[in-house]
Amino acid sequence: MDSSLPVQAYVPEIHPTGLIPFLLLLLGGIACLVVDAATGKEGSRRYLPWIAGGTLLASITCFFLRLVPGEVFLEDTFRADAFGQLASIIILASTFVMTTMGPSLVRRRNLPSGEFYTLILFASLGMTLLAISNELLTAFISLEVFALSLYVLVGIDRRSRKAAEACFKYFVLGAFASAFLVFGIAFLYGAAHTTFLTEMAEVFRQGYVESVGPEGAVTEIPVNTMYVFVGFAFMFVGICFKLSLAPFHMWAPDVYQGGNMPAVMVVATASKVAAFAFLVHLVEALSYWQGFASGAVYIVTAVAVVSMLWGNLAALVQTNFRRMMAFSSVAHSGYMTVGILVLVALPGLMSGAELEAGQLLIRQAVILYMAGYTVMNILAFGVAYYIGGGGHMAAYRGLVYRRPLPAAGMAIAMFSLVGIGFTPPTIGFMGKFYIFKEAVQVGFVGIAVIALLASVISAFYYLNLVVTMFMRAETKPAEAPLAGTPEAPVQVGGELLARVVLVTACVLIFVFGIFPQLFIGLGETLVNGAVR
Amino acid sequence: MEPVFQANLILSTLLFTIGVLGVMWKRNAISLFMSVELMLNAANLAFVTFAFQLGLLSGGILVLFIMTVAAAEAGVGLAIFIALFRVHRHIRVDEQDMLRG
Amino acid sequence: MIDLVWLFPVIMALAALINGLGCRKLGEAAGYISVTAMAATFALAVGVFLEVRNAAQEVTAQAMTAPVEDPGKDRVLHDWNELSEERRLQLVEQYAFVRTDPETPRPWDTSVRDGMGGHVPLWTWMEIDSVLGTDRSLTVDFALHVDQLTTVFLLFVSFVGLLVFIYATGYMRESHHGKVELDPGYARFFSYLALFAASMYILVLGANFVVMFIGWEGVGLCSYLLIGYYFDKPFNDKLSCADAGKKAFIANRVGDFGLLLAMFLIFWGLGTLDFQHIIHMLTNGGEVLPAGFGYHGSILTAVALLLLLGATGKSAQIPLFTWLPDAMAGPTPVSALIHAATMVTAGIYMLARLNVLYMMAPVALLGVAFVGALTALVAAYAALTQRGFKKILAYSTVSQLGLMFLAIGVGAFAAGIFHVFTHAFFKACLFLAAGAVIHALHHEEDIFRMGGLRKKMPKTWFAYLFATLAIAGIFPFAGFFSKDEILYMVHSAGVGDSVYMFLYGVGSLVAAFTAFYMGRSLVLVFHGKTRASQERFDRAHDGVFSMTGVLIVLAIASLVVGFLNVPSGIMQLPGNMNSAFHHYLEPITDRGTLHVAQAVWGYTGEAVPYGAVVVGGVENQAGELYANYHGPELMLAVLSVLIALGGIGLAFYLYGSGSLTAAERLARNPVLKPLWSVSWRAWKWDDFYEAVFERGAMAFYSVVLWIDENIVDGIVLGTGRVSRAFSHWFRRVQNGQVQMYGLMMFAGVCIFLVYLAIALITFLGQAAEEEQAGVSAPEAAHSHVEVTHHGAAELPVLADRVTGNTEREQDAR
Amino acid sequence: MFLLIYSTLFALTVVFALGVLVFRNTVKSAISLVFTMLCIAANYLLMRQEFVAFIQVIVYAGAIMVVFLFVIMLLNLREPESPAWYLRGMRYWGGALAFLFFFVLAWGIQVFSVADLTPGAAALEELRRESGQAEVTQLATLMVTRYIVPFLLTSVLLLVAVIGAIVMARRKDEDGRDITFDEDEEGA
Repeated sequence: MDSSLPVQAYVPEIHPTGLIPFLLLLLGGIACLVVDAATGKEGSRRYLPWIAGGTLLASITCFFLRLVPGEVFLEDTFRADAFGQLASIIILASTFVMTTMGPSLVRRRNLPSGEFYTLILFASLGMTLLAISNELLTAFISLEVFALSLYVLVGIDRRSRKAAEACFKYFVLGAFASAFLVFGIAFLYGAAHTTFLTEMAEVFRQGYVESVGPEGAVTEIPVNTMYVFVGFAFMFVGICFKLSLAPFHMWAPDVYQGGNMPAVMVVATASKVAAFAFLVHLVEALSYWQGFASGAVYIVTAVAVVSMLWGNLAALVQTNFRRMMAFSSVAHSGYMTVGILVLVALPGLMSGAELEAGQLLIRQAVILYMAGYTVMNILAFGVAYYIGGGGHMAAYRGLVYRRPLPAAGMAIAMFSLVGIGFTPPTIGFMGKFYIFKEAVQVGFVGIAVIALLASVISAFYYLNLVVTMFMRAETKPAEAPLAGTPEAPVQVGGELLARVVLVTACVLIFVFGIFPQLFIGLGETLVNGAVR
Repeated sequence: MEPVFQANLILSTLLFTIGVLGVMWKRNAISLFMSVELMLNAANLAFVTFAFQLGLLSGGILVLFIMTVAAAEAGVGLAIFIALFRVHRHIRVDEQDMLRG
Repeated sequence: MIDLVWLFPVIMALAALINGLGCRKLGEAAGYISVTAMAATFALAVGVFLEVRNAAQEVTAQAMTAPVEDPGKDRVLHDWNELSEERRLQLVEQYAFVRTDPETPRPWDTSVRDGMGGHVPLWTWMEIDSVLGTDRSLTVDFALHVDQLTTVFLLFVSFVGLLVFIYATGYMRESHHGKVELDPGYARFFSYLALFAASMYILVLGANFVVMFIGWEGVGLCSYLLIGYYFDKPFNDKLSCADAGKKAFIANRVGDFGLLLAMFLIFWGLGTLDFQHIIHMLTNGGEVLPAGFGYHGSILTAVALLLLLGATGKSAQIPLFTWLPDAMAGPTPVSALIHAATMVTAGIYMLARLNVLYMMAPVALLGVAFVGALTALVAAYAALTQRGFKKILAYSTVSQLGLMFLAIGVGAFAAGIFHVFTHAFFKACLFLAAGAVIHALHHEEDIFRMGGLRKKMPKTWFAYLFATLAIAGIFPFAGFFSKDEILYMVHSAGVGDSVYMFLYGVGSLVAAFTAFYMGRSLVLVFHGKTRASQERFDRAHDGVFSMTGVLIVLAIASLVVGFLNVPSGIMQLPGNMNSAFHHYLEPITDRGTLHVAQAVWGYTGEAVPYGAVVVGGVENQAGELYANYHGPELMLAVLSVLIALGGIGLAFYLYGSGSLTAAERLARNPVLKPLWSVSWRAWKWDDFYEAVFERGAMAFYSVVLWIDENIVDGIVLGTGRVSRAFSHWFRRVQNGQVQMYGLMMFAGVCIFLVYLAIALITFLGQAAEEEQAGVSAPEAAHSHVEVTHHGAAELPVLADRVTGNTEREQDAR
Repeated sequence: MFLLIYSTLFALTVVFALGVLVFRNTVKSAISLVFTMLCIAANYLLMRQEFVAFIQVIVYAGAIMVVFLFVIMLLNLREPESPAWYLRGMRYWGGALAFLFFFVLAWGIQVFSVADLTPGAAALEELRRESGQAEVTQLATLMVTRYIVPFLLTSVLLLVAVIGAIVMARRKDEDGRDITFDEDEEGA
């Protein structure tokens, strides 16, 4: 495609306003560095949370002000459809919560606040760009931007040995996975002769690439099926790593356990949302290739099923809250991948307007699930962070008697995480309902049944925590001090803002559970265009 | 000229495989990371080969960017290894198993 | 009033919230808050009931062109469709229950009005514009639905609930030397109870599966929390209370899994989850049903069986019934309210709600009947030898629920619901009386260590006596009418199909067992000499007024509620009171019966036929039998009373004199040996009883236990074991070695690649086949090569490479 | 002649890459990697990607590998490594999988990469000749037009890398004291 390029007059088709939220993040990050350098330790600790949080909020506001065009812009590099924009908003919300948790963490562990907040902002920049990127290289570099930021954020607590190990593992495996990603990009590039997803979709739709050879002769080069398959498989590996899908999830429990809780929360939520949004865009582009589904369906199925089962079964025997949450997040990624599976299979089943309607529905289902998943995890990790849990599950014994409200919040998060099979009016139920419904509708009844079964299994370990909090006496476990008591090693006083955030998360779980259309409606009313 | 196309792709695959083996076999974190660099190089080779064979200009650009990414990764990675070295006084990969289960 | 039904769950949820947040600070106020809330909902329920009943009567009055005097034709169809169009509109104006948006009318709303139901949509919950591949859209409203069936449940749930709440305010405290001590979790307890009531209301009010499912899960959750209420105490030597809660939880998960699958199947097939819409689609015939959803349809049957699985979980039927006896670990008011009167009837409610679906799936219906009969028999038999007071009642509950299932299974939906209704009163009464006894004896639960309490606790004895007579089915207590109706219906079904005659036999046997074990518990607890320790016996006394008052109200209710549904075959009541309950429910519960009789068997009569006759009389397609069948109702009633009297008489005969009762357990006690030898005759009976019944019961019971341990626990623990094995493997893989993780990732990649290689080979194989096919038409093949795009030219060459054919490639060069 | 040069290069690349794998000594391994990269650069030259080849030499073989060697020397990691006993099983599994991986991919490339169906190197030559620009100019044009966003993003990436490296490699904490490790069990 780009062989017919360049040299004619370059007409930039930049929608300048579209860049504002991202430039804000960049400038905010730099501002953090500057202010940190200018004010010294105490001053930066005081001001930076406000700068970072304000930047993130301003950036979210930009999305709501419809500054970002709901289409392809900036040399086709970005495609900020409402799906991508909603994903960006989720990501920014998640990192915003991290900034609210930041001050206590920075103070308690004596962290360099300038770098801390800068990296948060750069990470959110990378994640939002990944969520809307329409070009593989941009996607890769965005991914690296936030990956490097998160590696460092996970290990930023230099006094902790476990954090160092978690950071190391995250980094090594992340680099390993991104090598696969690059290799996959190379093969897709070989198949489509371009790295732009929209052009790629066009190439795959017509089945060949027009290449201008010597003497202006146009030859039509057929798309090489093997390159598409291999390219997708390798890129999928790279994305699976970020999504912690089995068997590429092995880093997750160790990183969740070793890293600091705010960073882990972002790793669990925002980075997944970003990778998922990109995966949706990628799969949509690739699925125009006629043979794509025949190759990809089973790969995606295998990953989804193995993740659901592995995540849930492994979570059953965990005694550490964070490891349990890690495996649970593996399972949740598996559920979401069921949506991707439908997306992969859809072009083989229908076409035209019907196909577009189908893709729309899946995007709605996936975005709803991602929003719900993010809210639930923010609540769970946030509560665990503020009551000083995070360690042994036994530390939560009888929590309801010590700290009734955090216990109730955690219970709500757990019920919602169980989702289908237990708790209808919560966002967790709605997300699963939408996704499984799509799967059933397309004919993946078996997968839906497995997913249901997996959800039923998940009820045991989630509710085990609820039982521990509500129905166990406050006996001190041998392994760790009780959470929510002064002896708990990492207990922090919840700032007002953090409390507001957590209560909001609680409310959102129910609001989106009862009015799921509200969230999907955001795509139509607040940002540009329907979720498409 | 044509054999170079397939041969280079196979060479790239071979380098990639060797890199993967290095990641799985090397006991020293730095050697391990060097293997990752090898994998990235293999990907670069594939890019250039495709660009060359398919008559595309952009291959070179992509390679340049990937090199930059590799450099950035190396920078952070080596710093992480140094941090790890401060903890354990060594960076043997197989002894990092405090977090497990 | 009907517009206000959303207040039911909201009021109770508010009470739960206040109690939950207030926790320890509220003290005794917590109980009053819950009781007040419950009283408010009871008042509301009465109002809703009156409104629905008036509307229904109005419609009835309009529908009946001439009053039917013939006693045999007392089942007049009060069908909306018989009215003139103007009158219908007028009635809709007058009783505008259907608050559907006029711009988007629901085509099935007329059938909603059939049952004088009210559809109360609150908000659109899930809305999906177009569903893939079909033009159906899915809209799930958060909607409530009120009709006759709902009002019945609202009434008895709120009434029994109110009484149990009042009772609990007395039960959940201990007075030591005049000083009143509240249970430490007093507010928490009432919070859970209120939450339970809210969930139960949502369950019965939900207009579609999803809303019902909220309630379904909510009651399960509250049950779970309340069973494990005394979490730190052991329940018996094997289980702690928390374990008992877990067992209930697991059994319900299995059931819910079936329910969810059924929901998915229904949605997949019919594109809706709204009850009225489903019923409309199944009965109307105006819309073409998808394959497998017709009469006897395979998918419909599967749905019905899966729903049955869900119902067996919630209503404690075989194979998921063993959790209920263990559920007695909770406080007694909980046992009375949740595990006897309300929650466990949810399964029956669902089956009755979907009676059309079940009537159209006769195989599943027969399954329901057999599950019910078998459960009733097994549980009643197990109850014969139990010593735990609440355990007897628990088995009795299981057994009675089985009878209700049996009623549903023969198409006697209204009879089943009536038994639910009466059972709620007398079983709550039994449990609360048992609770009073246990409370008075300081948590003694063994009936062999009771006895002679009649004089100490006269009010409790009175209540227990009434309830026992009711459950045993003695005329004129409530249980007589409801149980007799069920047995009569089973017998009616047996007229057409001898399988049902067998079920009738089982039902009668269950009735005999019931009378016996209830009589036995009555005797052992209240009559004869006491076997309790003297200290305990001396201190035993009736409970505080909040407890005894409730007992007496319930005892009287156990006597009178039966008269709501007296069949004209047994006695004539003044006014139009014969079978009032049935007539009230008829538009809802007999819709399936009528539909099947008309659509499948060509029935053209006006009267609603017995469901039982429709189910059992499948051979008779002339339709004659349906309308004109009159079984020997009076005879059967007399027979069943005789059976019940026999059972109670036997119990009194065996255990009547207090000293003999000791025989079973105290026979070898030298101190009591003189007493024992005096009652030698009784001992002989006991011996025989022990030899035959107890050993037989033990054998039977061991089967039950075996099922429990090997199937239920087996499923649970088996999955547990398997999953634990997996989990341990997962843990071993997660050995902290980063390179192990890398290896796993790489293994994943390799699996991807191997699969892709297979896919590619298949892909090429297909291409080669197409090529082969193309060769036969040379010109086509020629043009095929010419077209260079679409990758067509590439494929033959590639295919040859895979197959090792190099000729063409060389040709190409 | 070309084939001979190419084959030699191929062999050399593989040998050096294997050197990275088999050398126990980290320094030797690193040097081997440098030579692998040089071979790859030569390969680029054969494919007329002169600029990329130079960058490969300068950035990779030059800068990055110097950093590697620097860190190796800094941390004094000259001790030869030997796999621990429990890594042995993994070695075989990894080897087997790698063999499978390579076999499948190579088979796929061998079968599916049909050179006839691609325009081949001549097209690139033609394109370059037509535009009348040097390779560098072409790359630069692309970089500031079509690939402007990745180009800009790279700057952010490098900034992140710098910050990250500073955070992770610093010896002192915020108060200027040496970082001490605490016994905090679960991080934060």
